[in-house]
Amino acid sequence: MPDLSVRLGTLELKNPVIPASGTFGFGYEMARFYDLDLLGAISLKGTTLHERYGNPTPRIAECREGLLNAIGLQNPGVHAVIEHEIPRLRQVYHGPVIANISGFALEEYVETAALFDACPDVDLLEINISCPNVKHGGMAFGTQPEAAREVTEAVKRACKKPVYMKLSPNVTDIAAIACACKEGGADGLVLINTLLGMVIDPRTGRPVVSTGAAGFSGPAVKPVAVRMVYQVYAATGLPVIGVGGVATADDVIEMMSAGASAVQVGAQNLVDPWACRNIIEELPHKMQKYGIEALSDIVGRAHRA
Amino acid sequence: MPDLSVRLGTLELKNPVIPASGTFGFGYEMARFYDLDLLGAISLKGTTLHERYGNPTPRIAECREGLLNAIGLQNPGVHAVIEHEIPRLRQVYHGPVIANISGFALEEYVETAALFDACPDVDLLEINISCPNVKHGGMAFGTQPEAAREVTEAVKRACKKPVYMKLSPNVTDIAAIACACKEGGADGLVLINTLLGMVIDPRTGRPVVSTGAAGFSGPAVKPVAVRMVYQVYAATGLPVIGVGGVATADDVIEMMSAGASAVQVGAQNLVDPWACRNIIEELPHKMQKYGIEALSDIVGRAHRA
Amino acid sequence: MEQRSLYTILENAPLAQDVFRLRLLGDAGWIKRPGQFVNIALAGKYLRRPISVCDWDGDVLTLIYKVVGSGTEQMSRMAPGEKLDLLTGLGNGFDAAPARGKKIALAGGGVGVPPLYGLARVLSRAGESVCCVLGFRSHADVFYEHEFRALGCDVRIVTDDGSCGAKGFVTDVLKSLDYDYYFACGPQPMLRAVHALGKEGQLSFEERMGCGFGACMGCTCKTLTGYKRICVDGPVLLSGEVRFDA
Amino acid sequence: MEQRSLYTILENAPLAQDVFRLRLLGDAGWIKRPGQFVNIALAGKYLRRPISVCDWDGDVLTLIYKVVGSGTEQMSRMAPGEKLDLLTGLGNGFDAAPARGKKIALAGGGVGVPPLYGLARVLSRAGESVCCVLGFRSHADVFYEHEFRALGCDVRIVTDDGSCGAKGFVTDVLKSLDYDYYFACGPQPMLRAVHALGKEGQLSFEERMGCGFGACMGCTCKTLTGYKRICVDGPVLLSGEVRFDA
Repeated sequence: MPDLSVRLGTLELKNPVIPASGTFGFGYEMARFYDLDLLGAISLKGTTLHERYGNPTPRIAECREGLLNAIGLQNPGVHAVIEHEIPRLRQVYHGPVIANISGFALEEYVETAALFDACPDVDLLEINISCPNVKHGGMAFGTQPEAAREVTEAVKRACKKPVYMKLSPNVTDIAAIACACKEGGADGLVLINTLLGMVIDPRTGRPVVSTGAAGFSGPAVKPVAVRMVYQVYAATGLPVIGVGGVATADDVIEMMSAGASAVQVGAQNLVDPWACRNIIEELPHKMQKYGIEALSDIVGRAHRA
Repeated sequence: MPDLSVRLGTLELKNPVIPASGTFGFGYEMARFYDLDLLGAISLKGTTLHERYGNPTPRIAECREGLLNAIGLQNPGVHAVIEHEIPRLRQVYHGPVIANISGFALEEYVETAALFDACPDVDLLEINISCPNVKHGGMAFGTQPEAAREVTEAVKRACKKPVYMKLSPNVTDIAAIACACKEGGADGLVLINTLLGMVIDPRTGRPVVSTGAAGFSGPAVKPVAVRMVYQVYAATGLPVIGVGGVATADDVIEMMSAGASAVQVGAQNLVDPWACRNIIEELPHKMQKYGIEALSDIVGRAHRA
Repeated sequence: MEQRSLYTILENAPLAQDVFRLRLLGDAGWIKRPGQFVNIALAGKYLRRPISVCDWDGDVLTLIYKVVGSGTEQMSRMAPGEKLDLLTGLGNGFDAAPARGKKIALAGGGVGVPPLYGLARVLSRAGESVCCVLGFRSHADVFYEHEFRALGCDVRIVTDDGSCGAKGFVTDVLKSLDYDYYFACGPQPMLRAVHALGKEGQLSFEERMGCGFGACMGCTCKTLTGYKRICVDGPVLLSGEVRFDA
Repeated sequence: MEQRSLYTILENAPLAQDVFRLRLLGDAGWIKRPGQFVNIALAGKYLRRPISVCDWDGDVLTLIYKVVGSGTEQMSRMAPGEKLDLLTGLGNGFDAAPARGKKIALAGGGVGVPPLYGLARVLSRAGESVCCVLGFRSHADVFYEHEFRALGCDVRIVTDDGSCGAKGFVTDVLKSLDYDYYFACGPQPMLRAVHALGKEGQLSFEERMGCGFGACMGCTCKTLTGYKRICVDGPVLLSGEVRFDA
């Protein structure tokens, strides 16, 4: 039996497949589709200190092999997440939980992260410094190395749990941002968040999504994600959670070969709610076909000649 | 009859459809597929001062709705292009010609551009400061505003013909690069060049293309291209040639709505050699359907409320 | 737990201008209420297309859709015998209970009409008397007038240009009727106008969706009872909770 | 000028392990030489798949392809009656003229064997006597042995494991033959080994292609006579111009 287990630092996952933040709600609504305990971990919907409605609709546009979204961090706020959402998830899911944290100021990041840090049901903190859909909404922190280092440092000081910084691909030099996070003490990195894209309706000549530009994800962006995971793995050596366009077991193997220790599945959950389960079921067959005994062996193998 | 004509500064095109550099050779080989005089203009294969072989093969990888390429600026050098390639093209094509120029140093850009500037068969100079596939191959000029301004200024000083700077999308702030080119005296901008991507073979765990990372284009990248054209149009007001994932007449209308005065078709030529002709034939039908009388009327309409 | 469902096309035929009726063979046992919807996967399209259920009977589902873009255009070219991958069990649907014994009006506009048909059937079978006001752009767009009549409904057709039935808006006819509970489905301006008439009722909304099952928050709207995802908390909202100002 | 060509599948059947023969109805008039190729569009795949022509007769094209990835796997599931969109007229093909009257050897490996069949037919009909060395991995991979024999060729099979014919490499058998002109098609190491034997001949190369018609320079290789695009200046190169060091 092929070994699917992987490690994120000291955290062991039974397999590398994690539904990405924002594509799986707070998890419990997905229990109607399959047994969530199959998953390697779950990354929760992005959470801020206070409740947010997010952006006006339309928030969604379709494009070739992907979609744009401009949800704008709709969430009930960290207190409600800890009091209501996580307990509801725990009724149907018993594996590792990743809290995804956004903020509009350094102090907000720290306060929200500290609350999750104190929540025994949370295993890992994913700090989103890359949300493209809200003004001053994190992406500024993710496009300047110095700002990225500062957020990382401040959150690390306030938290005991592993801190993973989620990076924006909308930058000239992803390795520089990643290295800055490493300097700030990050335990790992998650990449990529969405590319900034736009879809215009040729009929009306107007952007489809209310915000104009919006976050672009789906299989279309995978080559950019794989390239950045490859660069960041080489530049930092930190554990990387690879995300961006993963839809099949082959995609998981590709992303891990580039340097990812685990993989998040995002957009694909929206069009195929069984995507993660199917990938987990397909992985052993692909491993056998390619002669891979343990998935953890292939992390970063694209760097080895 | 709908009016398809557009303007790039003082240069008038009978329609906005231009095969993009690197996807149409030097044009004449495509005459086996259709009458090239249908085209709005032709952008030649990227040319350097000296002959170049380019990168080792494999230079090509497939991905969802697109491909990676790492040709590496294979070309016979500017002298051979002017003496042999352009005369051969002129036997089968009589419309506007765009010379696409790459370099490894400022002086090379200037010397190559000046030679094309003196060639009566060339109408517009497209300065590629964004090739991702060669070391020190232009992309450095396209990711630093100051460097972009310097190249633009130097080429402008040496040339009388319109100078359009071709920009890389692999930057944090495309508007800043575009504004720097404008300050340098650019007559217009061409965007986007390819995104930097990577495809890894899950079987071998190794990158498919010899260079590892390579230039990613095709319909998959269109949302990024449209977003950047939108931003650059707003930031500079310069004429923009929109390129990135255009495959249909609707895509042309979308790109022009974002702010493009003309549009280049790239990857699609490779999988459908009749792509440009088909788009030109489809445009009047779409214009009629959407109530567009003159294509030039819709340039930048996404910015108008 | 829910499984991916494949349906076989029995019929896919034009019903009116750009409007098609799709009859599908497959599981219809998941339907709890009229007004629920399915989300259809199409080859080469990344997102699924949400289409409301018009009617169901045994293992046959009837959907009515309008060709509005390349996805529905592609769907309209599919032939009987071909398979469709549907996500099912989506949406809350209309709750017939609060209307029981009341004077019921159904107000539908364009492709908002189909889910009202399944509702009308449920209400008729329960012995309720139903008046339907169905609005279309023009005569060529009208469909299901006779089908509603066959259920015993009092049917009023309204068209923008008066080429069939009354000329004007759905609300022009609706406000002349004597009703005390309504169900409405149609474009946002129609729903707003119906809501503005002030009676009690239920309104079914449309919104661009990412998933259709509550995961992405792509279709959230503000209501007086909090944020609601049109896909799982809706598409049907109560008149008392709807906000058109938000 | 060249137009897009649709072909109808007449047959798409397994021939050996993971190897299929595809017979297509449509224009074959464009073929000037054996060893030319077509570029096949597949639904959902961005790039076309280049496949060499095995044989042609009237308006029937025969292609033989191996399932090596999801594209060819998808192709293998297509049924007779379905249509394929082909770019045709691609590649230079083998030039039979310089071999006239010589002792000719054909050296093929795996899916490099099919284009040699069309060549063998042309040579046989011209009255040339042809010896073929066909290499495969194992017995289950062997195909077209009898078809080559039926053309009157002297056929030698070689397999890596000796499960059919001789054990070893194509060149192990080739070097024992008396020939003074060769045509070779197969994987790069085989071509290199055949070339190293030093006789005069023609070699057909494979490379990942962007377009197949010379526009993208994706498949360029260095030769003693300059840079050559495998798709239009090849796939067949002369032994005198080939460089394996570049």
